[in-house]
Amino acid sequence: SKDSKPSDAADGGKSPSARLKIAVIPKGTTHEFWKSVHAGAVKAAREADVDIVWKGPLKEDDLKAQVDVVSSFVAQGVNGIVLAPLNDAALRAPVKAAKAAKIPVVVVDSDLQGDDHVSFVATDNQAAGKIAATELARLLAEKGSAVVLRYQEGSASTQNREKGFLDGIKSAPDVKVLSDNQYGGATTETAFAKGESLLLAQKAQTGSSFGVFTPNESTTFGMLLALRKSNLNKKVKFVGFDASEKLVSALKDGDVDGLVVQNPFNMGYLAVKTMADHLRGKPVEKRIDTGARLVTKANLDDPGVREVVAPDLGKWLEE
Amino acid sequence: MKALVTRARALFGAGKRPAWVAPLLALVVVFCAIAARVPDTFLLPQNLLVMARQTVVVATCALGMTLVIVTGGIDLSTGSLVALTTVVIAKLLKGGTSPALAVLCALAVSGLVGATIGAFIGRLRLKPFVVTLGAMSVLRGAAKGLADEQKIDCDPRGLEKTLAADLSAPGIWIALTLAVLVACVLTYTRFGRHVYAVGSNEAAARLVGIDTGRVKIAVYALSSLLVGVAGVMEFSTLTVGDPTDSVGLELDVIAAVVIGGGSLSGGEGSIAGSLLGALLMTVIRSGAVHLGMQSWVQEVVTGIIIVLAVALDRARHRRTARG
Amino acid sequence: MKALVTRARALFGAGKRPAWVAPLLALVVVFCAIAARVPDTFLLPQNLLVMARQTVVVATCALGMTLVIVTGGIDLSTGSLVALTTVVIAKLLKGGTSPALAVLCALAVSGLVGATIGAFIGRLRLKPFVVTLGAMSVLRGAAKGLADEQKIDCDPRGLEKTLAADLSAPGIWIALTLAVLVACVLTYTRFGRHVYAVGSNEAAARLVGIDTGRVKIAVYALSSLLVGVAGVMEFSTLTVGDPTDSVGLELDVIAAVVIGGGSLSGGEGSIAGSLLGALLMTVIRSGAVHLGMQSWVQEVVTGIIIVLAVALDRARHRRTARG
Amino acid sequence: MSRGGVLELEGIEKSFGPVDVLRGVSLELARGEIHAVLGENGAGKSTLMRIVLGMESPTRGTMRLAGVPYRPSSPAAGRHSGVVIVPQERTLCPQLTVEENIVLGLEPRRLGFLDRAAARRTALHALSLVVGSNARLAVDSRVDALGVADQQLVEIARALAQAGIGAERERTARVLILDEPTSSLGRDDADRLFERIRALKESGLAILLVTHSLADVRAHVDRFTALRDGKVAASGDARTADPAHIVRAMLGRELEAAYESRPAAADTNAGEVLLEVEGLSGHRKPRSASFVLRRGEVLGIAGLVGSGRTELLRAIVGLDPVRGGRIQRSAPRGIGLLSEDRGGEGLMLDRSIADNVTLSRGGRLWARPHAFAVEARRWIEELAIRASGPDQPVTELSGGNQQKVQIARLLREDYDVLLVDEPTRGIDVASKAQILELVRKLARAGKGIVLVSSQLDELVTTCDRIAVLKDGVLGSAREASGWTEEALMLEAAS
Ligand SMILES: Nc1ncnc2c1ncn2[C@@H]1O[C@H](COP(=O)(O)OP(=O)(O)OP(=O)(O)O)[C@@H](O)[C@H]1O
Ligand SMILES: Nc1ncnc2c1ncn2[C@@H]1O[C@H](COP(=O)(O)OP(=O)(O)OP(=O)(O)O)[C@@H](O)[C@H]1O
Ligand SMILES: O[C@@H]1[C@@H](O)[C@H](O)OC[C@H]1O
Ligand SMILES: [Mg+2]
Ligand SMILES: [Mg+2]
Repeated sequence: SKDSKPSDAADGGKSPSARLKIAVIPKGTTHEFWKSVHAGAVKAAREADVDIVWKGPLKEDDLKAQVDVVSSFVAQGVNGIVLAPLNDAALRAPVKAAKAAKIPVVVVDSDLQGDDHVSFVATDNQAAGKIAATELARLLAEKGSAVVLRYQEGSASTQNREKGFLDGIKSAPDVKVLSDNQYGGATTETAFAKGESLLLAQKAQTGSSFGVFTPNESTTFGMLLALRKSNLNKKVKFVGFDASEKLVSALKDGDVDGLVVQNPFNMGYLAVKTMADHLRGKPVEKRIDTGARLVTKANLDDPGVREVVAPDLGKWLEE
Repeated sequence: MKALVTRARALFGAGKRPAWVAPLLALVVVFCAIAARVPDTFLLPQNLLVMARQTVVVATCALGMTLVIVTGGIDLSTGSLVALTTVVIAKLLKGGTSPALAVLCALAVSGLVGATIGAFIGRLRLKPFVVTLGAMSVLRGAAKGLADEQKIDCDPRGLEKTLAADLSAPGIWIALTLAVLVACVLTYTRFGRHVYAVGSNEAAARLVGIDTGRVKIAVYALSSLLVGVAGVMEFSTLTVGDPTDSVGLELDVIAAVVIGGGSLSGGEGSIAGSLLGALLMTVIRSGAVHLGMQSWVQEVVTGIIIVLAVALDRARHRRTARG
Repeated sequence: MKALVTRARALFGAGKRPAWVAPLLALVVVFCAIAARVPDTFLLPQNLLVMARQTVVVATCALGMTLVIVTGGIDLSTGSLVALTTVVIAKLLKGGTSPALAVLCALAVSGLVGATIGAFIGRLRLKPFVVTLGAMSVLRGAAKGLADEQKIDCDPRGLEKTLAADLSAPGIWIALTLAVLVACVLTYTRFGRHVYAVGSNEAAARLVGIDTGRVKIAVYALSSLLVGVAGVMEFSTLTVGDPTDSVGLELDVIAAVVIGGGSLSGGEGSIAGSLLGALLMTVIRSGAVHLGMQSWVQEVVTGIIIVLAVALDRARHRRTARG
Repeated sequence: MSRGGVLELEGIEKSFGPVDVLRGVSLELARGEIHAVLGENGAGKSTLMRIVLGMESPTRGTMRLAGVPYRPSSPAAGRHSGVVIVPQERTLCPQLTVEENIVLGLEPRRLGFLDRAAARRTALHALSLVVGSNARLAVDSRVDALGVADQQLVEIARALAQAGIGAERERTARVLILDEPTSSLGRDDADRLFERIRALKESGLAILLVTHSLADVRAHVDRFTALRDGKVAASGDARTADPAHIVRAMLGRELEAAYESRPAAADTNAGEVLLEVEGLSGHRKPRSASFVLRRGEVLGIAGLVGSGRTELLRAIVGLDPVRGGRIQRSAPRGIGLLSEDRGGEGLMLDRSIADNVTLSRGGRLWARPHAFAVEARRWIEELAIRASGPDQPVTELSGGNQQKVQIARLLREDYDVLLVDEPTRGIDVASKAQILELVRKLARAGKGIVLVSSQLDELVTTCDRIAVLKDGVLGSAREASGWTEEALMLEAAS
């Protein structure tokens, strides 16, 4: 990987005199989200003077591949692992194995059961879902209908957001949830096709007060395309999740009304930093909330928001 | 009039017992069943257009896959090649190339990829399954590498209008035109005949002097070119270059061809059948959303319909043929 | 001694020109190439064990897939069935069933699924591709429905110890034992010979009075049972019931068999070859991590190696046989 | 050395690994000549033909075509140089129609598109040359719906079209190779074929004919070359040569007392009834068939191609659907069928002789590969199958030897009733006698045998009783002594 300086193979990764080598394992690599996490991780690595290896599962959302990547790193003997588990139970075993091999693990983005890991650095996803619900209810003036296009069966972080949203929307009893059992699937294209059919099936074009919630980047982008192609953009109220160049400009255009964004850069940064601290014997916190906030057209230019939605990644990711 | 019917028959099916009757029947039944339950949303012209649009990518790929399967081959690289095409276009657009040139380059890349695959299969005589499995991995990797493992964001500069659920958008028309063209090639040209002959009995084809290797190269090149066209359509929907797009698309495409009467052992298959197969799958998928089916029920039902559609054909076979 | 060699030959490969030599060669070359560059991590006993463990699921599925492919069939439902198995086990464990009983039930389910698939193929004479494509969708949907579209969390109660990168864990041994068993069945039983006969020339098999339908039913039932075993192993790794697990696993499994010399047109394939094919893919994947290859490079390299491994075999063919 | 030789072969050698199949064959083929290549099963005839076409390249030796060196690298190359073949094993595209098969590779075009009318004309013409006025074969039927004989006719029609006969195009063919073209044909089809071949010869084409029928050689052939073990054993003028001399050259010995004698009139009521068929009708054919088969007898079934003989046998063993009628099987050891279609359904071509010979439904639960090899070796000796050993894949055997493998499998099962469909197809003179003798021997040993053959002489000399199948309706069986070949022919065609 381009991040790990060619380390001297002869003295191995394990001898205490060598530079610390930390494996950072995302859930996948292609969401913009993970790019930010990566950049944050690189920043922390430079500051703490450690090497990181960035390696996700080969196939998106491939649980077993991730388990394999973790065990390969354990077998290889890195100094520490930062992991965004695809599943909060399934990665327990490899993390336990890592612990047994004296390799500490910091969990990032999505939770892991048990307490074999050193720290958990992430957003509170249910709370984030609630933020979206409150905003959508406000946009609909507490009245009308709404649909949720879910992400994928069994993805814990997004399911928490969906749950948070559905719980939150209950506090606006006049907003009726018409559909919450459709899944957009792994890619933009599948989310787009599902979104298109969903809008037609739920007669979004006839209703006056209609809202949509999507729980992550790919579903948000797919739904955005569906709204645009059916000429429902601006007519339907739309709160999505995560930021990318395209989504932010859609926010500016008014095609998206609100985005709940996490702070992925910070997530990556704090995770690696926490790991480095731990390896150097400093005490670390067990739970670090990296926060989520609502971004709208109105607050888009706040410096705090800019930093989150359009971080200067190039500085960290390009040599 | 009668001549017309015969001609249509000749064009769309091979011989007396057109294999596309079964998928057509299945399509009609499924369509009517759904329409009967949710007529107000499902039968909206807009929805019909949306379904047409949703079918375009799979259908365009299925045109080429039909050729491939008729020769007794298979192509697993379809999804990866679509992704690569979107990446190439996005990258070029971002670099300032004009949309037309970007599309041309993408098509050139896909055609070249196909010719290379064809050469491995036709000249080195490697099994299509293995070659295209390798290509699937190589092309996916190439797409990711080219895109720096990220989506490529760019101004689509009009290309996003190519495919839309709209009669004025060229996408659907392009796909239809290509379908008629490929069907004509299969039925009315010597090349088309040779495609069937290679799949039916390669030794026989070689014996009468047909350069079967060349036929295969042409088939894979043509097929990949069509996948390239599908990639352009995909870009038009996504408006980004997405290296992880269309994973598993090939399975949908192969399924369309097989449901449409194609046989993986070669020699059989028709464009009309494959199109109907592709449509059938869109209708099921879209209908499930309209019916508000839970997604797991949807998957169960889809599976059952696929098997039933083909069992239907089998039942007809039984009555007419030897064994 | 010579008798032993002959016996080993008969067991592991079909006939004079064992098809597993090419994948073995490829495996050795790739292994050595990686080991030469990162000997200190790659050759660690622990890493070898990890690779063995990583191969178990694909390899166990590949045993059954070899049978299926030798009969000229294909099974696309593997991944879905593995997911369903993990869900069934998790659900039962959660409900308080004992681990042994949960495993038995899961195996019964998978065996039954296989017998049903087999009946569609063997009795109704539907194409394996279509039936298992349908099954893939139905089983995936069933898994999701059974799991309520969630991952099922449960106390694995010792089952998590079944498969581990540890010589004392039974998983690897079970897989090896099954491999030897299935290889023996293929070579030393009447049934095994009938499996080859069905794939080699089904009409000839029928002519001598073999109930080819029954052979197919048995093959798919056995194969799915083995997939069930793989599902138990998968559960042992995941420790949850995951209805979205193993999407696309079947492609890895089919690839293993084909790289190992199996032919999708039937009549060819061996257990040894398929195991080597599965191992080759693990070694490439794992090696890429050790070499610190970027994932896109890894995909490109994997694709190239797959094609090369088979081209190697083809080149040998050329020299020894007709052409 | 040439007298206007079209094709000259000089010292052709061919070996497959350690096996030398051709060991220096020289042969000269002149324009307008029919040249027969004769020899025992496995002598190397088909291999030589394949070399001429370019399907196989010789290990050593040279060829000249029309005076220039000729070394085809593929069948396509051979085809383009003007060599056309009807191979021994059928090579048609099963999913294509008769018409599509006949014009394959030379599809007429107009403005770049297929000229369907011209294609049809070509196909119809070529077909009419081989089937005459017989309307049995429709150009629109898919080839996989045809019987073996009809497929063979299509194959010949394709070769004629390729050779330029009947095609509305310039002739490019120089050499026509026919590898046992008549082995699955009835007499009338065979006669018509020879008429065609003579016309082709008159127009200057050179014809290489592989055959096992010395009668045909005498009647239709100009010169012959007899091979023995891959070497030329004799050659010369076919019309003046002494058949006995040719046979001796081929075999390297005298033919044991030619198989002639009909069995001492068997008492047809002696044995118990093994099989009783009454009013049997199938999907298309047979329409009505009744007969009784007893232990110790050979029942012959004569009939024209397409009369439904094969389908009758298949219906009896349950391979084809039965529509009506009754089949009473009382054979304790079962009924075995020898298929007329050895490549299609008779054999697993890609598997070994041992695998093929020992393939059976029953037997022990455990298979013992070694014991099977031993057993196969015994059969190889017993039937004089020319093979390198029991492990040799069946594809590598010559056509006649493949047929013997099929027979070995049938014999091994020790059935009580044997239904044999064209058992001597592709079998050389010596082995043919041996196989028919075997049939008699089996009958004597208490088996019941139904023999279907288009070779009427075989029926007359081997059977106890003969029945004629006419358009799906089986006549009553009569004592064989009451039949002559002519009578059978008349009855079948009437
Ligand atoms: N690919 C091969 N490998 C090994 N031996 C082969 C191969 N092809 C042919 N042979 C051997 O070559 C010999 C000659 O075969 P060929 O088919 O030429 O005989 P033939 O004279 O045509 O016999 P028949 O009258 O039975 O058709 C046979 O013994 C056969 O086993
Ligand atoms: N499903 C079918 N459709 C059309 N024609 C068929 C079909 N099945 C059989 N036939 C034809 O019926 C005829 C009877 O076939 P069968 O093979 O039993 O006759 P046969 O007397 O044994 O002649 P052959 O020597 O060709 O085998 C053949 O000409 C065959 O082409
Ligand atoms: O968990 C991840 C989530 O935090 C982000 O929003 O998108 C990708 C997800 O997998
Ligand atoms: Mg021969
Ligand atoms: Mg017959």
